[in-house]
Amino acid sequence: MIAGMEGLLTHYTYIVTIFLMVSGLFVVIARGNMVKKLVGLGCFQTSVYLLYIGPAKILGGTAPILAPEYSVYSNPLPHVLILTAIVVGVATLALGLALTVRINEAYGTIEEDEIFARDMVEHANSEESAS
Amino acid sequence: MTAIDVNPGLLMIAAGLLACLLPRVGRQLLTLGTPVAGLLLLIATPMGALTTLPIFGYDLTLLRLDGLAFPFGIIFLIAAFLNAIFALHQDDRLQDSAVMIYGGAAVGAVLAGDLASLFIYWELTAVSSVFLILASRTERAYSAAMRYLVWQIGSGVLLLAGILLHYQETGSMAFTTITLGSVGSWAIFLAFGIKCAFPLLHNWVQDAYPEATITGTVALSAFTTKLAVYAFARSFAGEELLIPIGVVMTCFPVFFAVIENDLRRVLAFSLNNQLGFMLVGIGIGSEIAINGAVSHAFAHIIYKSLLFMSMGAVLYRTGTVKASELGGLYKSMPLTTIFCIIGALSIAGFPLTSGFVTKNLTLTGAEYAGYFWIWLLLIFASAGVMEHSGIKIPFFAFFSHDGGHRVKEAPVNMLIAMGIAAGACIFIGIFPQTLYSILPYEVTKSPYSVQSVVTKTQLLTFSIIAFGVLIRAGLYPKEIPSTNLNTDWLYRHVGRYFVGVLAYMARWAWAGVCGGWRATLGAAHGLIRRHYGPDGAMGSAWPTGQMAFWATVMIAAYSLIGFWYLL
Amino acid sequence: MSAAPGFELGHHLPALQVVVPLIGAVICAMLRNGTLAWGWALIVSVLTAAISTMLFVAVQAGGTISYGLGGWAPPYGIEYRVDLLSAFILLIVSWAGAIIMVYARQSVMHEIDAGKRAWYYCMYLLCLTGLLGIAITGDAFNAFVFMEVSSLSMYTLIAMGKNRRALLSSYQYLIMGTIGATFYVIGVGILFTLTGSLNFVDIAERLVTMQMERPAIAAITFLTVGISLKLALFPLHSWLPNAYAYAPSVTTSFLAGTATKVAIYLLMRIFFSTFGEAKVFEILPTTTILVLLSVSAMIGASLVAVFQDDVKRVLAYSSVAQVGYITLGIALANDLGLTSALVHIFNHALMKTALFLAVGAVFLRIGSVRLHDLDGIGPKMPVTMAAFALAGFALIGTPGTAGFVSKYYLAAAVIDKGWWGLVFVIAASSLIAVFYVGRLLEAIWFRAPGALAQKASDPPLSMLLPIVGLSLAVIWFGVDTRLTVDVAHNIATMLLGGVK
Amino acid sequence: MSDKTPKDGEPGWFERKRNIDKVWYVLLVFGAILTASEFLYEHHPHFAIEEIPVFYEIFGFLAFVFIVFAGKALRKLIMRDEDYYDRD
Repeated sequence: MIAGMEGLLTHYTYIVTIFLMVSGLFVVIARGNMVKKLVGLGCFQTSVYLLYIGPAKILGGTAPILAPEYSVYSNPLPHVLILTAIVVGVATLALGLALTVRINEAYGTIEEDEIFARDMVEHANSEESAS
Repeated sequence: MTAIDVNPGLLMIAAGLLACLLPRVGRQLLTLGTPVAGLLLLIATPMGALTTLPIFGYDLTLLRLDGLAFPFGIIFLIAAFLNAIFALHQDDRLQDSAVMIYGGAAVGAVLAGDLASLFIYWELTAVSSVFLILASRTERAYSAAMRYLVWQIGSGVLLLAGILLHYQETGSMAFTTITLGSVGSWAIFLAFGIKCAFPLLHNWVQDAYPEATITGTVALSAFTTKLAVYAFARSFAGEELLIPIGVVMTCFPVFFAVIENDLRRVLAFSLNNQLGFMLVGIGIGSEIAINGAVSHAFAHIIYKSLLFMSMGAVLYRTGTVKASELGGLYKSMPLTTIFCIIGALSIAGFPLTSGFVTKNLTLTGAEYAGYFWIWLLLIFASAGVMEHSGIKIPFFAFFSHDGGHRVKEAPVNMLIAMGIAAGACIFIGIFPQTLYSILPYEVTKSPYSVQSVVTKTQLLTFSIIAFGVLIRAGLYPKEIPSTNLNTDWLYRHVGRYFVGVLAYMARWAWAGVCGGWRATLGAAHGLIRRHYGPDGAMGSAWPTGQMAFWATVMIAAYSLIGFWYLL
Repeated sequence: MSAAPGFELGHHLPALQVVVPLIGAVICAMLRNGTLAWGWALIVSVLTAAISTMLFVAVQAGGTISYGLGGWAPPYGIEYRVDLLSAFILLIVSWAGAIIMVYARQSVMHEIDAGKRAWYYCMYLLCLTGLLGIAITGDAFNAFVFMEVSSLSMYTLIAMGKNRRALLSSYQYLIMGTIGATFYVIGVGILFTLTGSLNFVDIAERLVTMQMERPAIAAITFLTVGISLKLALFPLHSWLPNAYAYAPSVTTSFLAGTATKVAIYLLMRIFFSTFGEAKVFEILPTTTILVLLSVSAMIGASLVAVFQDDVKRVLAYSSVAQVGYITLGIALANDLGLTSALVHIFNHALMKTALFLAVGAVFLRIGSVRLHDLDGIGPKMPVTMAAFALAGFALIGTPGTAGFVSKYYLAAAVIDKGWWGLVFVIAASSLIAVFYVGRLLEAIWFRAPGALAQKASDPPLSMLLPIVGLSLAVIWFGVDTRLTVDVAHNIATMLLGGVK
Repeated sequence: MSDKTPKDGEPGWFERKRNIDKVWYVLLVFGAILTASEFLYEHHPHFAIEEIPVFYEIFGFLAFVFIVFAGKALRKLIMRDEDYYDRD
């Protein structure tokens, strides 16, 4: 039990990662508001950044800049990767928000259930006019 | 591969594909010209020709011509030609094309030397022929076509399974003699059996053929079942199981045919009965019996086409082929009447017609082999043929009481097609040697011994006298508009409640499409539609949250299973 | 390989494969004029297709090509690695891209506003870049980046649909696609912490010596589910039907022909050449899970397709079902199964593209793809609809068409395993396909034409040619299986012998 | 063609009782001749049953009658209205 607790505490970055991941996913699932969904998605993606960066950090290590006074460095590769991932995340978020704006223009709402309802009405109307 | 060794079936299929793009005149030229070209090609191909093509990792035998394949190839091409003439009056792109592909697939299958090619052609006959039923463009025909398709595809699936198993067991893909025993061979046997309309598997014939178009039925009657007969002759010659099956097939349809009102359906029953004769011949398996089966198939295609053509002409002019609504047409359609009678005499097997010289071989085969009961039942069935095809068809359509139809004679092209077919029936009857010379085995005896002529005539004449007696005594059953139950009742009625299988779903789905909502109120359909329809859980648009939820469920489930396995 | 003395173009084909469409996309965006941009995009996509063909020929002749990007030798630098599998996928994607581009001009003119056309082609080329990049790269993280390049541009391509529902579909696809990509990148991250490498080959070598422990299983889990989202494996398919249905016709065709196929490629790469089938299929119950999901897709999605009244949705659900055939082949994890999966990737790309292109032509003529608007349209646009019928028959698996070849091998693979029940599932699924295709063909060819269908006619030649060409190819590859089956067989052998 | 079509109400040749009787008697006479001819040629029976005199005549007649009556009986069992399958 104690060992388990200790394991959890020493791996607290994982706990934060998992918490972010699950809460992000939960927001995506549970919230009907499209902007909130995107916020959830952002949390979810951020958890990945932690997942990469966490293990890469070495206690007492510095940024990997060659200098005579330092001998312990953090692994630079994950940082680089995550820099890329952040860019991707920003792009995704931007596109998502842009889509939300367009949806708001087209439907007058960004609540998903209302959008479904409006589509249903439109569908029924077109059926009527067709028959 | 020399230039000449091309499977004429492929020629027909190619022409059929081309036909759907051409204007009417071009199509007519193609439908008439291609069978003739195919005939010339087939005759020019040397006997024993063998063309193989390495593909799919083994050798496909594209063309194999021998004594058994030759007569079938010839008659299929002739049938395609007759059908082309018969169809000249109509302008239907779909049917012109489908008939050629259908006939081509049948010819191709006959000339194919391996089971893989056979399967391909087998399925092609199914898929192309269904259009001839669909082309009626009625709701009834759609449903019938779908039931037909289920049977045909079922046969194809069974055949494929059988072929694969057979290949696994024997390592051979050759389309040649197969011994019944393994699961694979039984699957192939049954697949052939469905297409040959075995008893209890027969009902698709009577269900679908009468719903096809006027010209479509003629083509349907010629190819599908005879292809199955060929397949049996090729793979199961001498398989004694075929004898009882064949005998049952000759006998049971005659009772149904007596009371059937739709004359094209009567002919469909008669088709079944005729197939029985052929199967018995194949089952006996002696040289003379195989000759009997092959020549019977040959002659049968001609006279059955002739009969379907004459009924088609009647349908074309009067709009019905119900015995209860017809009668007296000999006045308005005298030539059609004569041709129909020639066809009826042929199918009944009167001397001097093709039916006599071919059926005689099978009967002689049974006599030589000493199968008394088989022989007796065949004789009995011959009387039955006389009843439903020999008398019933011409009598109720053209004589009987006047049905009040005042119509014109059939169109010229139909008369020509019927005339050629009728001429061929009599020609083969008078000069049997012309047909005998292309049979797989040599025929030494003439069918015209005094005894066989006299006894057969006695049999048939007294059948007619019996008919006369019954009708004069008022004992002959009246023609009543009705539906007569058959095995399709199992899947069209009982099964609707008890066996929720795909066949119904198909029917319902299709009926639904065709707007026939009344017919679609079935429980299974409702259930499926409730879940899979546009408003069902499966078919409707999902909210994003739901999608994401499933992704989470998948991750959770997959992780749990993974860790479970590691424990 | 890298830093070859003297710049030889031939050596740099792998880089060019991605760089050409990438640069092309940027230039495309600058052109601003729709027709000009189309011309340029056509040149670029044909060039891309030519490069992939050269690569394919080179790989067939000389084996795997490894290319260190920027002169950095793998595994430290990013490696472009073209083996037969990559080359096969590159070939499919780039040719689909080129053929659809021929078709695109008229359709895009009809469906996209004038000001946006150049952007559309730009996005198209970017998407092509991303898809090709996934297939060519040997680096797991690089694959993620390309995945996002292709996805982000694909969301845009979908959102350009006229119907406002295109926006919602695009949004949903964005959410799901991002979740999928993030799952994938989580999996890659776990693999990276486990092995310290991102190079597929390198990871595979390091994994060989390791026990299958929890992190490895977690990695497989995230990678599999992430990619399954992208390839629309049942029940993660739900983004697909709307995305297909409301996107512009060109997008739909492109999406159907390429995007899911590339995801399947990635799955194969992970399963067979990174972990090896021993780890994925013997230690884990992957086969059972995949078979169950595939079967659900084959039956369930096909049933849904029967009831749809929008032709594009029918075909979209059919795509979900067809993906089931492919994943079933993968799940079998034997030689025949993989062969059938690969063959079906090719054949399905062929016939679905043909079908969607034909539907696009209908949309161009009558502005609707509702089934009852298509009543009796067959005789009005005979060539298009004949091609549609051919491809439809292939979808059913009619012998003599490409669809039959795939199903034949799939059935053989299932029988090889001795799983008879699955033969019937395949048969049942084909039977349902008969209904949904038959329903379309029935309406198209046998009904009396409605008001809209009356005025339809065959589309312009530039649209007609790709449709007819593809549908003839469907027949061609139903008979001549050298390109498909033989290559697929070699790839299967390679994949199964890949990780020792 | 149409000028050959008989006018309505006027029975055709085959509809007059006299003519039908003619056909019927011709048939009976033909049957009688056939029966007589049985005794004019040498028989080569394959089965014992064929040695029964006038076997084929009796068999043909009885078979026909049996089929017709069996069909009538069958009707009781399986006949339904014409639109049986169309109703639900």
